[in-house]
Amino acid sequence: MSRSTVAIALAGSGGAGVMTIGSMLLEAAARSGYYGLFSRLSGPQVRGGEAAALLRIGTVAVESQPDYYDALVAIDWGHVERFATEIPLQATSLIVGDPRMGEPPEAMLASGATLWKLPFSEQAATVRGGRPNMVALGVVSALLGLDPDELERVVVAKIGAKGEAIIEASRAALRAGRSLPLPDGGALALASPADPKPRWLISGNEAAAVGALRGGIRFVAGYPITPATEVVEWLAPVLPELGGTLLQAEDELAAVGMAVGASYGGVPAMTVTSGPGLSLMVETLGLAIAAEMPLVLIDVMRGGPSTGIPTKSEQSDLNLAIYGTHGDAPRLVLAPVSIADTLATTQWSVELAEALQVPAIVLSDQGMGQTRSVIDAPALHDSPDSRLRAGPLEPDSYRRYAITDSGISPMTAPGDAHGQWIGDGLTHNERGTPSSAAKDHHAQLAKRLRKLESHDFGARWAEVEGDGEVAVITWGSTVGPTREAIARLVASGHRLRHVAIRLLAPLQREALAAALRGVRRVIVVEVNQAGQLAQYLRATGAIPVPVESHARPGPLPLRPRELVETLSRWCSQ
Amino acid sequence: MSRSTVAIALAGSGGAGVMTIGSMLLEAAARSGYYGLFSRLSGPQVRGGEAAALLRIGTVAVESQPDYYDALVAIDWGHVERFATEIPLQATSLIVGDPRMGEPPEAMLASGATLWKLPFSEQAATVRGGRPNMVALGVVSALLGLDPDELERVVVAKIGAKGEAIIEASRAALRAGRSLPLPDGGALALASPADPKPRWLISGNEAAAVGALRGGIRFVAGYPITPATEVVEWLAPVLPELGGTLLQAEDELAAVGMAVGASYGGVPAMTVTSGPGLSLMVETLGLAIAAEMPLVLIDVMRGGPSTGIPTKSEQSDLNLAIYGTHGDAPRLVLAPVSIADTLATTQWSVELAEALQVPAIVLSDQGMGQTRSVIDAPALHDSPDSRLRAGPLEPDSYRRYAITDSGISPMTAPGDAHGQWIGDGLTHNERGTPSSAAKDHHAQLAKRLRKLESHDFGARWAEVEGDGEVAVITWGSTVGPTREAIARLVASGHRLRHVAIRLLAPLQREALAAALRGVRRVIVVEVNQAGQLAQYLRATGAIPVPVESHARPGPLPLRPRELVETLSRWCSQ
Amino acid sequence: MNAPTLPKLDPKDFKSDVKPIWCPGCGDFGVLAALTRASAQVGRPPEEIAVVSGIGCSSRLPAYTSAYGFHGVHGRALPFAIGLKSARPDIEVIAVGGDGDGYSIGGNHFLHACRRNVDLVYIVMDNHVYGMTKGQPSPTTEPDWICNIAPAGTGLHPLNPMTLAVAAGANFIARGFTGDPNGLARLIVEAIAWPGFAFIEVLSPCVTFRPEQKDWKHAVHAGPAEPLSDRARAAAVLLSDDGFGTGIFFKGERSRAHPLPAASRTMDDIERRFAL
Amino acid sequence: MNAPTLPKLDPKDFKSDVKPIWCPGCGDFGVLAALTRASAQVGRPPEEIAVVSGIGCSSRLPAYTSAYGFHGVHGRALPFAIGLKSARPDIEVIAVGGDGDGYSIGGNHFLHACRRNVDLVYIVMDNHVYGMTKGQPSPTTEPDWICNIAPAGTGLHPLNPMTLAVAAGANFIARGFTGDPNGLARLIVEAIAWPGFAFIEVLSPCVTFRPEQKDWKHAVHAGPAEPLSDRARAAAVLLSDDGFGTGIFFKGERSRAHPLPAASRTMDDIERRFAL
Ligand SMILES: Cc1ncc(C[n+]2csc(CCOP(=O)(O)OP(=O)(O)O)c2C)c(N)n1
Ligand SMILES: Cc1ncc(C[n+]2csc(CCOP(=O)(O)OP(=O)(O)O)c2C)c(N)n1
Ligand code: SF4
Ligand code: SF4
Ligand SMILES: [Mg+2]
Ligand SMILES: [Mg+2]
Repeated sequence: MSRSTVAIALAGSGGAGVMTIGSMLLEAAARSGYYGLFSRLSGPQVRGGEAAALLRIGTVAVESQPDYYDALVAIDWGHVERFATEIPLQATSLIVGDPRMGEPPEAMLASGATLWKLPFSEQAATVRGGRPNMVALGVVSALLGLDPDELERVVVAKIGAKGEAIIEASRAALRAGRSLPLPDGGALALASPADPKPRWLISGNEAAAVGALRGGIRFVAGYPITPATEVVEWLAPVLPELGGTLLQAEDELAAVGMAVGASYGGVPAMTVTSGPGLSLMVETLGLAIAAEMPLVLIDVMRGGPSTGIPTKSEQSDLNLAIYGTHGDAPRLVLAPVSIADTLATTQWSVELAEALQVPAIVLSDQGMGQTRSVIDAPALHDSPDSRLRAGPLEPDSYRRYAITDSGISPMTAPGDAHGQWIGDGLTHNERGTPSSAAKDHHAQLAKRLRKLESHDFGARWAEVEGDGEVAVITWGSTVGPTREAIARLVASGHRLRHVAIRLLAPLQREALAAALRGVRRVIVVEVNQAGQLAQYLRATGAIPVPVESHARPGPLPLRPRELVETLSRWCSQ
Repeated sequence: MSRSTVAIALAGSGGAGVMTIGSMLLEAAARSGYYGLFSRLSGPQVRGGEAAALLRIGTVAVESQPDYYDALVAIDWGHVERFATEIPLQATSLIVGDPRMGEPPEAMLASGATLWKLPFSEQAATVRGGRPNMVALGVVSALLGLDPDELERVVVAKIGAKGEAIIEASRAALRAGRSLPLPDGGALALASPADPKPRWLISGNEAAAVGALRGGIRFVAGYPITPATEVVEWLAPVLPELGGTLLQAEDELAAVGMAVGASYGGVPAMTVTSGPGLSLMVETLGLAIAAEMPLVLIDVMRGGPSTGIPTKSEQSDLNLAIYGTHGDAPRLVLAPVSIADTLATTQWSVELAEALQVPAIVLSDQGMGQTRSVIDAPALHDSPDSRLRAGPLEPDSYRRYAITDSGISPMTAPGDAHGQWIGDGLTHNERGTPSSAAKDHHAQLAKRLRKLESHDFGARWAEVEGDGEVAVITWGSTVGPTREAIARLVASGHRLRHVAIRLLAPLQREALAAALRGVRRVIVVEVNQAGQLAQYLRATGAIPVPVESHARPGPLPLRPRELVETLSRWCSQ
Repeated sequence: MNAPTLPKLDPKDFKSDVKPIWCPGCGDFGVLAALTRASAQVGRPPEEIAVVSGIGCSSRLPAYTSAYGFHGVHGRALPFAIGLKSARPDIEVIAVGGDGDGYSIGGNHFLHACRRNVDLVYIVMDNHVYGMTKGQPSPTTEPDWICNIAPAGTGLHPLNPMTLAVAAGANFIARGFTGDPNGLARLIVEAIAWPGFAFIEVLSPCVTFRPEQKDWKHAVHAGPAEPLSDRARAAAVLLSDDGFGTGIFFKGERSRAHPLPAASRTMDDIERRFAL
Repeated sequence: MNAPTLPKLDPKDFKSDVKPIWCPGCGDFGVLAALTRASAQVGRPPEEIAVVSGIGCSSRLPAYTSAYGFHGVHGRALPFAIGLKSARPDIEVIAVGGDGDGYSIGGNHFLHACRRNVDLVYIVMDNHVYGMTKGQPSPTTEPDWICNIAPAGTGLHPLNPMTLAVAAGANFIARGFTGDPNGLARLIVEAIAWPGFAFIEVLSPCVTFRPEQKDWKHAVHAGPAEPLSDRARAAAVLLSDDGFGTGIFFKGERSRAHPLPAASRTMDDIERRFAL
């Protein structure tokens, strides 16, 4: 029987080439019409050390890490045991390894998985210049039943620059791998993919960058930080091609300051960071809120607090995103609900930040940001300029912070005649002149709250799915595994609603209440210690029933089975 | 009929000397056995401009700004109208001014207050070197019925250094003032004070400094910021006298870093700032939480967000204090419930930070910090060292982050043999060595939460007063006016409970539930826009009934009458 | 840029109607005067100028001009200015502030702005004190100056900002004195004209917390006859300087940062790489 | 401090059992070797030494020693070190880190540490790159070095940290090379012995992201025969330096910061002023 999804882990020491074959495998599968995810594990060493390529391939869009890996294929076993918790196996799994390269770790054999020994290195030695990783790729592609021609095309394209001899050696090694006996008679063969739609192969970090550009961002300042650096690195050559600017700042204080400066110049501006950088940015974030500056700030979350676990995922910056900075400072906080959605949500964030003259924080995470995914190609559409620009002005008439019903006041930019204004983080009056009068303070605070609370965000605030009297609320990277868990629970007869919140602040209280109408119980699923979203939802008082919480810290991704267990127990309580 | 409390505002241009006579008045009253508060208003100019001294004097401890001022005494009227909202008057109030110095502002006369014209300047001119402010002081002291000898002693002590001629002129001007006709036949005369206990005259900022020293703080690093600078300025000459160190850092990032460094050295350490500085400190705050470093951080709150209103009060940094920094990072957050309590609460914060190896944030505010108050003298008692220090160690045995039931692990300091450890903001194991393993991450996160949640904080978490089925919850500078409002409501037949929370985090859920047993309705009173404490209390789910909120931003202080109105309406809903 | 049809500009065209909060006699009035005179001379209208600052008495200056501008957070005027100028090279960007703002909390941005050499002018009103917070030592304060927070003086080596600027790569370095607003205006005009990052250190007395600075008018004297162009020599000169010479000390050879590139590709083009 | 009964110390007494995460061949191994050798020579036991750092490959060093220490947040090693040394002058404090940590995000603390002149040693492992985040330019990177984030090079003036240090007031300034751990150990020993803030810039190749730095071993040469003591001359020398001379460039005359004062009053005394 062929399968609709399969999960493969490829492991080995640094230099064994597992990342190379992982990305070839994903691309070949993608070109054959499959969907898939590809993420990377590596040891604490800066370079080298143990490594693993984690793949999940399917006939429909894949948005969650798997419950178990169907196969762990190791080129060698150097420290692969360190990944034991990250590469879960079960009795039906397969461990494929080269007996010459040592024994699989106890921790992994304990799963009861079947061990199949294959002579990768010996087989590679039969080919001049052949490498064991290419042999393993041949084995895996055969296991999955992938089209060998497609795979060869991908291999040739990827290593083309290295010359004919290497291409030939790789091809031969690949074939040598395919000729090895299949361990389990085709149990891992994938079903044929559906008629493929146009698709992209992209990481969450790249999708954020593309979404930002589509939204109109033409100025980016950033300071390198794992796992956010790639957003900036991807943008570096591209922004100038679009007439934009990218600056590597001396630190995050400067990065966010530069972005606010560019935004003052009338150019949609962004900065990108991870938790430690966001902590450093909150003072200037408050300035941008007080002075009503459009700004997009992407936070690719990692394990926290402090330096935490830079290379692994967690959803623990929500509190800081919502509450970070002194004083009352409402802002936009959004989180993409999938890697594919990172593009659209980032783009929407730019539109909202510009329209509402306020910073928008986009919460991605390491898992979403650094995982490559096959997604349906997003239709090409660039956002219109949504900043409310003041028309031609009479001398001495312009009031930057005019009190309006919507809370939004027309904005000028340097160069606009008679539109001069001085941005200020001091409490100010409608003109922007500093004031410590209670009436100005109250009026401007109320205006800034009103523009957020009264804006019509439409239906995009969340994805609402299913029905039933119990509801699961998720955000960010917990949406995918929860969807999968709920699908299974529904298949086994449960009825559950799923609300995946995309717009976290301002919370759409009425829409949320409507989405939960008739619901008896609510549980919030997230990957952090405190249950930050659960607490926030309670704080707002928007949920009519007690808010329950299923929260646990990272760095391990949430897997559907963990949720199936939790939710089925919870549903029957 | 003589009164138990009276409120006087003394106003005039900068240089008119209103602050001088305000502080003389308070000190004379205090030495005569009264209690009192003295705060200052000034215009936006850095120096000079309009100024006002606000006094409230009473026979019992005064912990709130008054509803109205009984008298506004102006040396001159230069821009005094700018204080109209800050010096509320009513029909029974008295406006005393010198007709030569112009007319009182319309905004103030509109209160219906009686205008009494007195020739301060003319009277001063009758004395060689006499100044109008001293004449006014004479008038006010007579109005209140203060002992003239006590006043003269204070005046002489305060200006003694300026020489005999000036003393004589001041004395004569004072008497010239006392000889002017009293405007309203003694209506503002104070009742005799009770037998005076030993008392202090101190500001909240000074009380915080003294509390920190009593708690054992011997290292302070700070960066100047209004309204917190005085804490550091007061400590600057004192710390070296106690064998301690004070550093003015180059910025707040450095200030908090220096304090953590000193704490690592085994010395209780503190930093002091206001909102913008706290925003800058949250990254290192997270480090201190992750690495389990004792640290005290005083935030003297001002109007926010951003630069906001630096010289005026607000309670809007609560969110940042509780949630500031990325990742899950539980910490201590405390707020003194009065100026007098600032000493004890800061001292307790040092004890707790040291005992629990975690930062403690103390939330004071401009109103508490910069107001001088007469308080009962606190008994002298220095805290014992509450840091759990490791005893003599065997080589290679020390585990800095040993998992213990209490969550607290014994700590060493440089110099202790075999006690070496490397503090780290990276997720770490029990030894402190970096680890990205889920089990270490979960164990250390749980340990850090447990030490806070399982500690017995005793009864000091709050002041619980009164009974009844409705409860008012307050914190910080809203406690005083609420107490006064509740006393009036109780006097008029209402029954209300009052819970003034001193330990905001970790929230004492069980104690709070006990304090609210039998309560039907709860309202939270605070001076910020969002109702930050109300939201936080909802977030914790600790309050069994819906949490209602009476919140409004600063900069005006909460006055008892505002609350009497709100609460009596609320009680009868 | 200078449309020939523009009416002749007057310094008062660059003043706003907001009343300064400065103490009477504060040196910063002279900087405001110099800046408005320089702006009139440069000839660009106020809407093509942006004056940005941090926090401090001196940082209040932008609101007293009729230009665009920003009074940001303490220490961050330069990142803001760099972001603005990079996004809008057509606007004249002038960053201003105090010695605390620029050399203490903002010291790192100062160093890196010198390196980055974006085409803007940075004017520091140096009064060797934190005026706004009522009298604490700044990085340029004399080590033996007594105040509440440093009752025995700081004992610290005062920062020499002009030497740092030359070492870090600033392209124009001058010292002015607020007592001579015309001289200062001339420096500002030259700084605007010179490519890259131009730094003007201005002696600007704080009459309230450093009343002895009123004597600075006797201490200032003409600086170098000609600006130097060799960094090593300029650094040596500046390190042995008495701190009161006015004029242009250094003009470098670094070129103006490039203007914004024109768009050369479309999003469609750029996104193609993701298509399978 | 050096109790005469102490057993003779060996470099390995200063090594921990934690395995470095560094790439094979990374220059930072040489700094670790030099530091342990220097510590053994100085003769204070590991528990009287604290090695503190920020974040970066180089900043991982503290855990590889057997001393006390701290691996703090990015860019803040010096404030931590200053706080620790001020509170505990009896402990030998050594701050270490990278060029990104020390000169980019930490640049302001570097300047102000030079001014403050607290008696500690600061060792920067300069590889002209951000190693830990996989290859971005640091302030000392050559302007034409190509990488993902700067596909045309940064075009920026590289920072000259030793000149900044001399201008800002550091009291000891040297350059070392990790390829010569014994020479570097000698510099560290001298830096520890010299009063005040001692700064050692170490050429420490990143073999992974700057493999061409393996050639540094051919470029290094002996620096000045004698350290200078005049700041202006030292600045001029350093500004025209080729960046590869090793040795001590500057020794200043600033004295050691004072030890902690002994307590001279009681709380009771101090609080008396509040009593009415
Ligand atoms: C983050 C932050 N820290 C501290 C302050 C308080 N503060 C305001 S102005 C200032 C110093 C101003 O000194 P300087 O830049 O020299 O300006 P001057 O007032 O002397 O012109 C400080 C410390 C602040 N506003 N923000
Ligand atoms: C606040 C913050 N910003 C960014 C980072 C990411 N980061 C970690 S190390 C590093 C640079 C390290 O460069 P360097 O100091 O030269 O050390 P090297 O790795 O080259 O030894 C950066 C930017 C961080 N950890 N924290
Ligand atoms: S305090 Fe000093 S710097 Fe500030 S306005 Fe007054 S004189 Fe100027
Ligand atoms: S990346 Fe470079 S600096 Fe980092 S450990 Fe490897 S060689 Fe050393
Ligand atoms: Mg100043
Ligand atoms: Mg480096």
